[in-house]
Amino acid sequence: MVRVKLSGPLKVAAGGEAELEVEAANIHQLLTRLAELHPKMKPMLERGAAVAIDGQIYRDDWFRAIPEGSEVVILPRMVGG
Amino acid sequence: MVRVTTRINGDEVTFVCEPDETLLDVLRDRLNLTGAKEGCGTGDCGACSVTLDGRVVCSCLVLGAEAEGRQVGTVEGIARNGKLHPLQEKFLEFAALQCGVCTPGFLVAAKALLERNPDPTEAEIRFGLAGNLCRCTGYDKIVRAVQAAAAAMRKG
Amino acid sequence: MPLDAKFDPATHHFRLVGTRPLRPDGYDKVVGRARFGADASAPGMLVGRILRSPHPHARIRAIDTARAAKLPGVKAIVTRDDFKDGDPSLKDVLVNVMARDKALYDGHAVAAVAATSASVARKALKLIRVDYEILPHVTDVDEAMKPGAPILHGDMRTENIEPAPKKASNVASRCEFGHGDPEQGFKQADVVIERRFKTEATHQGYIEPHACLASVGSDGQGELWVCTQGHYMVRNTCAALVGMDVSKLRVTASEIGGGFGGKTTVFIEPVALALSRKAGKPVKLVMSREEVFRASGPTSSASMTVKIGVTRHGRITGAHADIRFQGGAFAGSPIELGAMSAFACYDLEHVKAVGWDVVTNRPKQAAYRAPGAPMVAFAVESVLDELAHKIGMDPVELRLKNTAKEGTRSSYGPKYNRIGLAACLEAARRHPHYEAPLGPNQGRGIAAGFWFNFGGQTCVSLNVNIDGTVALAVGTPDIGGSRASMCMMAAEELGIEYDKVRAIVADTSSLGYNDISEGSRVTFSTGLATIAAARDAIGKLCARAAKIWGIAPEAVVWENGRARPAGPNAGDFAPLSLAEIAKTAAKTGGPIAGHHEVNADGAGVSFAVHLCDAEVDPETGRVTIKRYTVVQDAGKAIHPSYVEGQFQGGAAQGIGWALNEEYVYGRDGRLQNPGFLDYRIPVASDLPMIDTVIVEVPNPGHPYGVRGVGETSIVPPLAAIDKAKAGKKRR
Amino acid sequence: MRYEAPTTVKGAVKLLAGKAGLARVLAGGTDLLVQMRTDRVAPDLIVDVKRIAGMRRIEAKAGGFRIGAAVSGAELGEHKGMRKAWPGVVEAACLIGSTQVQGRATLAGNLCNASPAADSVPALIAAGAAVVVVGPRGRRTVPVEQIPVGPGRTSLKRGELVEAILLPKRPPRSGDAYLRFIPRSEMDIAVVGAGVSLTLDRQGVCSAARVALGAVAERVIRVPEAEAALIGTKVDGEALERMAASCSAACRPIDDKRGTREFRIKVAGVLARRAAAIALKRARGK
Repeated sequence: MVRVKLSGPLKVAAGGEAELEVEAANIHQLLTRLAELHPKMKPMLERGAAVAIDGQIYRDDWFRAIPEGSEVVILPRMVGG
Repeated sequence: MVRVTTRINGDEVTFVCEPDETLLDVLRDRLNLTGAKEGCGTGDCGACSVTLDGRVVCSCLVLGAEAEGRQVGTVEGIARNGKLHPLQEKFLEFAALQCGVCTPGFLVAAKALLERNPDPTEAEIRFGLAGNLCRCTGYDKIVRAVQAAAAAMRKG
Repeated sequence: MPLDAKFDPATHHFRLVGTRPLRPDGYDKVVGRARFGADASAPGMLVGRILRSPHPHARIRAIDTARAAKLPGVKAIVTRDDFKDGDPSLKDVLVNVMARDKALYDGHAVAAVAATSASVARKALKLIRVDYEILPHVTDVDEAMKPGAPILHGDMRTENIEPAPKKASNVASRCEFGHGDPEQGFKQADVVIERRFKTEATHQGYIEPHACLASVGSDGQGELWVCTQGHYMVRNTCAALVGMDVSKLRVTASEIGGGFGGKTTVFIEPVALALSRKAGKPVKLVMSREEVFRASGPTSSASMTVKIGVTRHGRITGAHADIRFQGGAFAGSPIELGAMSAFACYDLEHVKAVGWDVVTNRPKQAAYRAPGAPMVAFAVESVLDELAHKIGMDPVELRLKNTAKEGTRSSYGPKYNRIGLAACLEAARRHPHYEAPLGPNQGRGIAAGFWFNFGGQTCVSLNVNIDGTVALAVGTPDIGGSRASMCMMAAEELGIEYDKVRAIVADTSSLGYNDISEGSRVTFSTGLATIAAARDAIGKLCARAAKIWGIAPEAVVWENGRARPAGPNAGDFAPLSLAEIAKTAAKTGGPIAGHHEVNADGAGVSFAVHLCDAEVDPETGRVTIKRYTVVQDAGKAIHPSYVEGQFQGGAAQGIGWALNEEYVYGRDGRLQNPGFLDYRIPVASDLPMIDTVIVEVPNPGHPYGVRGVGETSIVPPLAAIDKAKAGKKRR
Repeated sequence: MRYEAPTTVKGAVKLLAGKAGLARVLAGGTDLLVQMRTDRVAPDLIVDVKRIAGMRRIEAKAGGFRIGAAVSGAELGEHKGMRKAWPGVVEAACLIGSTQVQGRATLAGNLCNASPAADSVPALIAAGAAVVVVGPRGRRTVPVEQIPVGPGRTSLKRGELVEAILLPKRPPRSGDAYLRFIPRSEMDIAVVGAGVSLTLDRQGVCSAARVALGAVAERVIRVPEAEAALIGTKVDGEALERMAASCSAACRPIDDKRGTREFRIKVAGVLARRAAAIALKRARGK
């Protein structure tokens, strides 16, 4: 089980839940599972999301393993100047 | 069309241009001297700086027709026989350029400045080059490069 | 490829990293030979020009191009009819490139011509008749949010609010970040301050206007020469908008005369391609400075309310921000980045930032150096400064008491890895500037700033030449000297001299995809990929040496630019230099090259602290910046001169934003200052020397510890200067 | 469009008075070329006056100076006699634009462009300068303040051009100065400008004064009330304050992107006071 922290629009899409528990071994599984649980999240996740695992932010890395007990935060995808 | 004979970087050049065509457009589009850049077209940025009879001007505010019988100096004429001018050397050494698009204008203007004032103060350099906009460097390294070039030139 | 746990960049002796060699593209740039966007030409080239709406908001009933088409010398005209709907994710980009049913801002493109000369093209534009139905407009963010404001998009419903609204609005979406409960926090505070701030839109102000040269043949193949921060982005976007195969469009990035985020999207490029295809000839399209201001991508303007509470002892108990950005005529202002970065400098238990993305009749904003962060930092740092004053605490002390550090939960979610804010604050406090005496009418301001920094898709190819030199091909346009850093990193790894490596920016057909040069990512990600490509090549070089010696490849190591047997057991062979191995490459297996393809993560956030002294003329209010110091964490400075250059350049842009730069819209909704005369970027005599302090707290996500440095430097100046202007000696 | 570069004044007048449609004089070109580029003017004929002998010269004349209409700001700034006699005029001319613009821009052009914010015009008016206007009907000499009549409009008639600017002989114990407010340190259009010239008698009492303000009305204005506030005084603090108040009272500015009405009114007084203080110093020979 992975505990995921949500904020911003994703939190709204999850019906206001700031934290969710999902079964996922990597980022791809995590995003797929979240979209199944909360269909409103699907377009947001498709538009682009970043996932922070223990403080390290991954913008696109489907097969990045999520270690057991790690802290996972989903963020909007970022751009710079 | 106007027919114009002038000297550019010491060489005699003849060109024809529209009567309302700027010297900048003539240099870039007709003579393929693209060192001078158009940053604004209104004399506010100095990227198109050239010298006209030894005085630095914005070539976007000069008509091509006005060059008749005059001496035009562009960035392409600053290095002589492949040897860089001290200003060019110091700009490289001091990292006085980032994107480099304002650099030709700065070099032309700084060269004219040092020809009139071989030992300028920091303020004189800053005010003398206020007509040349640089958006990358914050001017610090440009001013230092000009100071260093001035010192090198005074030593000869 | 993270930092090796056994490798400490702070103590490692680098041969080249940290030195200041001359940049490889420097010579061309000082002799006028470097070719920028507008410096290319082609035989038979036509000149393109764009007709732009003079109205901020108008329905386009009809466009009549018949008279213009008859003008001798006019070879092609394009309008909305020439751009078909395609990829829905690019719809806004498409509509921004060429107006559809409505002109949405002063300067919105409505038609374009290609003609045999600039004067014919200019005349042709005057012959195009556009039938406009003028609509009410709105350009201010607060006005646009009010009920009854003119609505830009009839189908826009505010996203992320429950229940979903039924009525159209100019508010595209809401976002929220943070943790804890600020209201709870304010109750624990001794002093709570709430303030409202507004900042106007600014422009990146790159000196080189957008320019491109497009050539499309009737065989459907195209070439595009363009000044851009991301030529692969240009290729993919244009191919989609114009309807071409990606493989048939080859895009070459020219030298780029500044970008700062403003050249991370397309404006004129699809238009030039469409004109060229229609005319069957190359078309050069260059924006005038006026077009750059009216119709490229300035920043958002912002309206913000910030509330912070502290105890008498300087502990921040709660922080809240409500941030409203207008991002021009389309959704997509950097509101999320603004809200996420608002309190990122501090370790807070109760923090919340709410953001609103608003559309107005202004050009679609584009990224500008740390997009969204400077204005929000202005609000937050200003309130903090006022709080420090109120509780009688040194402002650096207040920040140090609350500084984010390794393990702090950031206000935007994740916990921080190793970061350098405390180190920057300490360095600022130790700097002689901090205690230097002030003259009459002078004040000192201090502020901190944060930026995320990014990685992204990167592809690098490193080829070993027959003479032992190395050709390095990267795909990230060099916007500030990055080719020098890449050569340094490659040479460092390979153990050869700096000038033996030559880096170029490859075109889109010569190298795999690369993300845009943005988000302070180039030295980090392209650097990381360059190091990996060099190590890949070293592996191959060692393998060749092993073959030559007839030993196992694992028995060969690379040291100081030479292959040598790993130890006495491996055999006794004289080391082979890179040049020696390269010379026989044809006979030992063919060309030797290293490659690396990666989607780089782990960029490592960066922090800065700025000190500013300003003098105010008490009678006229004129402000002079007397002294300025930038302290920033670079992780590891590869080429310190260009790191300092980023610090100084960002500070100068921030100073311009703080003092004189702003978009001025008239009541008629038209931009009043579309030129460098009245959009006043700092000139040389406006600024003092800008001192820099490079702090190096290694980034665990990069093999040398590099952090991006390009953007953070624009974040603190607005607040630092505002405090300095306030005239009180608030250190 | 036609470009002509006559070599005589007569030739220039003939061209300008001809049936060429819209004709424009090209001296430094720093305003004209910008206006052409931004479609504010589309002349049919451009008459470049820089090849006319005499137009490029500064001559000392009857103790004063005759400055040819095509003399650039840079040339003026390098002229020792002018710098010594009328430093305020030289400083004002040298504030216009950048070094690059200085290499081209002329006093006559600055005047005939008729911008209310023209930097050199308040200084010229304060100095009591006049212009030689030449046209189909011959020459006339006109005080500088009578040339501009409104934004972009002058009193010059068709076929007329400015041939030279005349600076009078500087009276003993006199000084002039020009100051402006701009947001940056260079390169901006004046938000407010103030030119002051004054003369002291042997006792140090102000015997003559001229005060002119830029960017506070539809054209550069002379402020007789401010002059009166100085004359007969020792130009002490009190006189300066009264002069500043008169200046502010004379302003009838607009709000625009460069400054508000309120700001211009306030700062006009401040700058006039400061300029007068500099002029006073110069009159005292310091």
